[in-house]
Amino acid sequence: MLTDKVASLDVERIRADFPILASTLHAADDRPGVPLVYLDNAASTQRPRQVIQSIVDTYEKHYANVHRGIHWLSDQSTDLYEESRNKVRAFVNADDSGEVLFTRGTTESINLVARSWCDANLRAGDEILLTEMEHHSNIVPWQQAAERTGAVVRFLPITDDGRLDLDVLDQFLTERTRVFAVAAISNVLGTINPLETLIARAHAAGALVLVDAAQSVPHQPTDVSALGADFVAFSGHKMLGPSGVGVLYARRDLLDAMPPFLGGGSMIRKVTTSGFEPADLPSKFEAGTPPIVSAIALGAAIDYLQGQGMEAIQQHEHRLCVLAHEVLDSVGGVQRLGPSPGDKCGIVSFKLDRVHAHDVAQILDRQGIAVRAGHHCAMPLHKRLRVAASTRASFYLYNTPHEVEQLGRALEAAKSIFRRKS
Amino acid sequence: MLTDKVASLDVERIRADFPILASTLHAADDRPGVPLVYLDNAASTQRPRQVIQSIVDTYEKHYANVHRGIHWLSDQSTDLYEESRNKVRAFVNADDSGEVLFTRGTTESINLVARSWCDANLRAGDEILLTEMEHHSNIVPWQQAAERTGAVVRFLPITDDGRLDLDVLDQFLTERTRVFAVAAISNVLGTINPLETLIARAHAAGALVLVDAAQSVPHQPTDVSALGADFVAFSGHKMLGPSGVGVLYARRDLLDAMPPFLGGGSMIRKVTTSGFEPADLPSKFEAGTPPIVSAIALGAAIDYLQGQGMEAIQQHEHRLCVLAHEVLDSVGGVQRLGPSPGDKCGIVSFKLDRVHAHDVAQILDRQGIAVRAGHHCAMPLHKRLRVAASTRASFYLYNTPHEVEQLGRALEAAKSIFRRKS
Amino acid sequence: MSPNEDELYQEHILDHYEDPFHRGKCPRPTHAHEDENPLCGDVVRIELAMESDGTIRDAYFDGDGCCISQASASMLVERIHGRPAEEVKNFSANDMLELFGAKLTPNRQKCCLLPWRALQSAMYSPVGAEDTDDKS
Amino acid sequence: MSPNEDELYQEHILDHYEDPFHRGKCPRPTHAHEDENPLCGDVVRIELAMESDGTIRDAYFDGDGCCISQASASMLVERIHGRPAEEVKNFSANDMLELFGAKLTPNRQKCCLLPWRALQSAMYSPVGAEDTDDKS
Ligand SMILES: Cc1ncc(COP(=O)(O)O)c(C=O)c1O
Ligand SMILES: Cc1ncc(COP(=O)(O)O)c(C=O)c1O
Repeated sequence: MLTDKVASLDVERIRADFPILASTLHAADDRPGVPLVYLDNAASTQRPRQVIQSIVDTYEKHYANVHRGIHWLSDQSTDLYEESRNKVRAFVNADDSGEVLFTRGTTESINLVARSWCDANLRAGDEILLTEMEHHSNIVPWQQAAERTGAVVRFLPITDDGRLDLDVLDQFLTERTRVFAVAAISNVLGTINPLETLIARAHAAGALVLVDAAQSVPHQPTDVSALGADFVAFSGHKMLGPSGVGVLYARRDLLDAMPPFLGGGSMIRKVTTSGFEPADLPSKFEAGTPPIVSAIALGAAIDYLQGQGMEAIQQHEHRLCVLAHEVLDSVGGVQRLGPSPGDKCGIVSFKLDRVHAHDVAQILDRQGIAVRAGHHCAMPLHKRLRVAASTRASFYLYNTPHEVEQLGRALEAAKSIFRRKS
Repeated sequence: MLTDKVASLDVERIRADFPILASTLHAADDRPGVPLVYLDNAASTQRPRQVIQSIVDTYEKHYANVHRGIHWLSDQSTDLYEESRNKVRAFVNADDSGEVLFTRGTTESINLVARSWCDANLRAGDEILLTEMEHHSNIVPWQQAAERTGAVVRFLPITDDGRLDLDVLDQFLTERTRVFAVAAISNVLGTINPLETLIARAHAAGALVLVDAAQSVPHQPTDVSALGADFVAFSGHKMLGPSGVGVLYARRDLLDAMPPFLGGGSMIRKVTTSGFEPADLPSKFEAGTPPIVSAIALGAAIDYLQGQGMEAIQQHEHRLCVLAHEVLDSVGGVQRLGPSPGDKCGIVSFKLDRVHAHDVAQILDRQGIAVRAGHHCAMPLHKRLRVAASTRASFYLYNTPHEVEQLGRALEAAKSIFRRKS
Repeated sequence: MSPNEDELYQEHILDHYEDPFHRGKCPRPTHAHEDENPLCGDVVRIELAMESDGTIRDAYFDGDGCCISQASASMLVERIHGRPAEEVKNFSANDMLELFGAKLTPNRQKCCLLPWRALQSAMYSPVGAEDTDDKS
Repeated sequence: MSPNEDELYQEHILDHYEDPFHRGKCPRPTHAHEDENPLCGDVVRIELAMESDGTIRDAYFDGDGCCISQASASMLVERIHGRPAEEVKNFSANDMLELFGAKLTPNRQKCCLLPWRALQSAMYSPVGAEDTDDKS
């Protein structure tokens, strides 16, 4: 899948584009502080100056509310907003801009489907299939939908090394299954799930598929048309984009048939005191003033990612992942979660013997290293793995092999703090 | 209500804080272009450099995902995010930060209540009371809730001069009324509604009150505690704040009893494969990654507004409104909508004889003047007024009397274009 | 003032707006349709008298709205008057924008295309069979 | 390294974590309560043997979690051991943070206060009457 023909990233030049990466932490009068090593990218990424500048430019030169306005600024911001939608469309290879909805993020995208599609289509006894490795944002909305409709939520099990257990898929994907919601990539294990197979099997069983692509769209090429997914959700802030904007891609025929979710300005064709008629796509699902400036800046983030090349980014992260596995294994006393690097992306979660995940994170922070500790919004997964909490390092295009090695040294330090008596 | 003790605004200094206000429109090789006159503030406002800088600073120095993180950046962004919540709390004089929820905007705030509260509390035959002057965002969510629950939506009539008809309030506010949703200020008429009276009467009838404060919070002091409102919704982008963030204030006891709206990360205490327990307030209603940077910058907008003084802003807009009425009346052939300046804020909607609202807006735009034309997301109101479309000028702290006079001259020009044959 | 914008309220367009071609009722119409742009409130009704060979013997419009929607209706009716059905059916959205002449933002293109949409529906809406659901 | 952060893993705290005071089961407990911080998975159980006059004759903790929650549990149990009930009930969250000593971010304060929360509930939870709903 990864060919050697892909040009490698010029990481030093990339880093120079991210102002925050030059930060120094914990400086005090008597000490210079330590440089930031940002390894919390699965939670949220940092932004290049190009994205920040896009935000500033919009506010300083082009801002007004979108649509409906008949004046120069309103035309400008409407054009920029719709251009950005078109960039998103091209980035994930959708056919039609009407199938690209701006939301607040993956969570809202999934809730939109769980409210609008489920409430209109599910009956008591219908089944919603999830997996044991889902993020809470791809669990709770379905549990809520099940409560409203009487449908049943089931969880496809995972294997001990953190893959979906395809051997039992047929037991879980039945004629009662109406929708299968699955992460493209697990935010804890890094596992890359076999979407082609899953989607084909689900469609054969008559179920729709929602792909939680929060961890995949930022890190590898995406082609929703080739994939044939029915719904695909992702977040801007995990792909160098601004806070507060995300995307739901969905097939036009599904969106046309679905009732609107939020009601309000822009999503209507007509309102009278006796009712309303919804507008055409995509407006039908974008009630109220959207996150205009964030949506525009998401386009700038996509330009930046495409400038580097999604394949090059994927390959870079793969190398860091391989190195991280080596480094963790050499530390000793580290239990890694998830499969081997061949089947995963640049997310590495682990437990350090005798040291709680929160203490690991805190000790790493002393050395400037930002990682995440806890259940990473995946409690059912941690329960399944019998791990109360884990520490997670997650990489992106601006991380370096040197940073991975720093992680290893910092873990040695953590061990030594807690090994005073052993 | 407006005392002479209030210091007046230093509008020239304020204008210097807004980069976009220095824009020149329609410049071409052979022409210098015209300066921007931005009179579309009821749709969305512009931003001072202090707000833009807050956004840049957060991205360049303090950004990480909020909550859950145990590292330096995450602590910083969490502190800034919660500080901003506390600024909002103080700005509207709520008791408790747990009662201040960040949403995408007024529209999402109202939908949250219409989904969570209505679905849990309304039965067939219950009534939701709105008014004929509501914005679609304060109509459609209730029509949707009525469809789901069997409740009935009723509309309190207005008088011909654009006030709520209090004489018939008792006929509309009955023991069947469960919730009364009303704009503090009409976004078309500018009418300032008598909230104290309305809330007292609604509470006496046993109904909850949601105040759509999208047009009031930005323009006058707000005290939700004194008001006694149950729910108050407003948007950041209408008060110098960034795109993509808004607020729902609600009483703690109501929020505690309401089921969560969106499901996902952060809004849970615990998730298992058999269900979830919601988190405490405010997290319970903030599923997924919130619009972190926008929420922080909303705090900067509040700082800016408070630095000028909300009373001073209100008085300034009142003066512009009085002047605008004079100017419009002197143009001739102008039909103003709404009450006289004593009962309204800085929103002036009108029809120009023989010239369609869209043509008025387009002709004004030629002269750099941004106004809005159409139904302003208030179709039932326009129907009631028997006006297909109107033109709206709306003012904010950075507008000047000179700009209002320019509006008058531009309207004269519009008339002359269309008066060739009369 | 920008030349594009100037163009918009140029003599030619204002002439059509203030002194429209065939505004009113068509005598003995055979086909008719009314369409509206609910977001801006513009309404245009097209009435046609079609020969058995499809020729548009007579064409009228009526309506309410901005200069652009009403002037473009007048231009369109003038343009198709006396033309064969095939030609009218092939008259595209782009042809309409070209006929109008002045450059329009996407927002205002909707106004310009409203009469064209109404005409295209009218071609297939014999009077009597006309759907008058929400217009009556 | 910052002094605040250094403080966090200082000898005193590590001592309590690695060599805790009264970790285990209380012989003949009269009061007990278990609490957890579901968001980070920390669990602390407090068991007390209270005299009829309210004096805490004996106090133990058990649990699972980070250095902060477990060390603070050890410190707290050591602190209240042998003290009168009134004093223990008046022991505030702030007292707990002071007893712990090292400066904590709000995030980690929750860990430090978990044992204190468990203790305050335990004071009102006689064994037998103890609510064991979701712990059994
Ligand atoms: C796999 C996965 N799904 C969903 C989400 C939720 O995304 P957001 O918080 O941006 O809505 C995340 C990130 O937190 C994630 O990693
Ligand atoms: C009175 C009123 N209510 C609601 C809204 C909707 O606000 P938003 O689009 O920010 O959600 C607006 C603004 O458009 C408004 O003026």
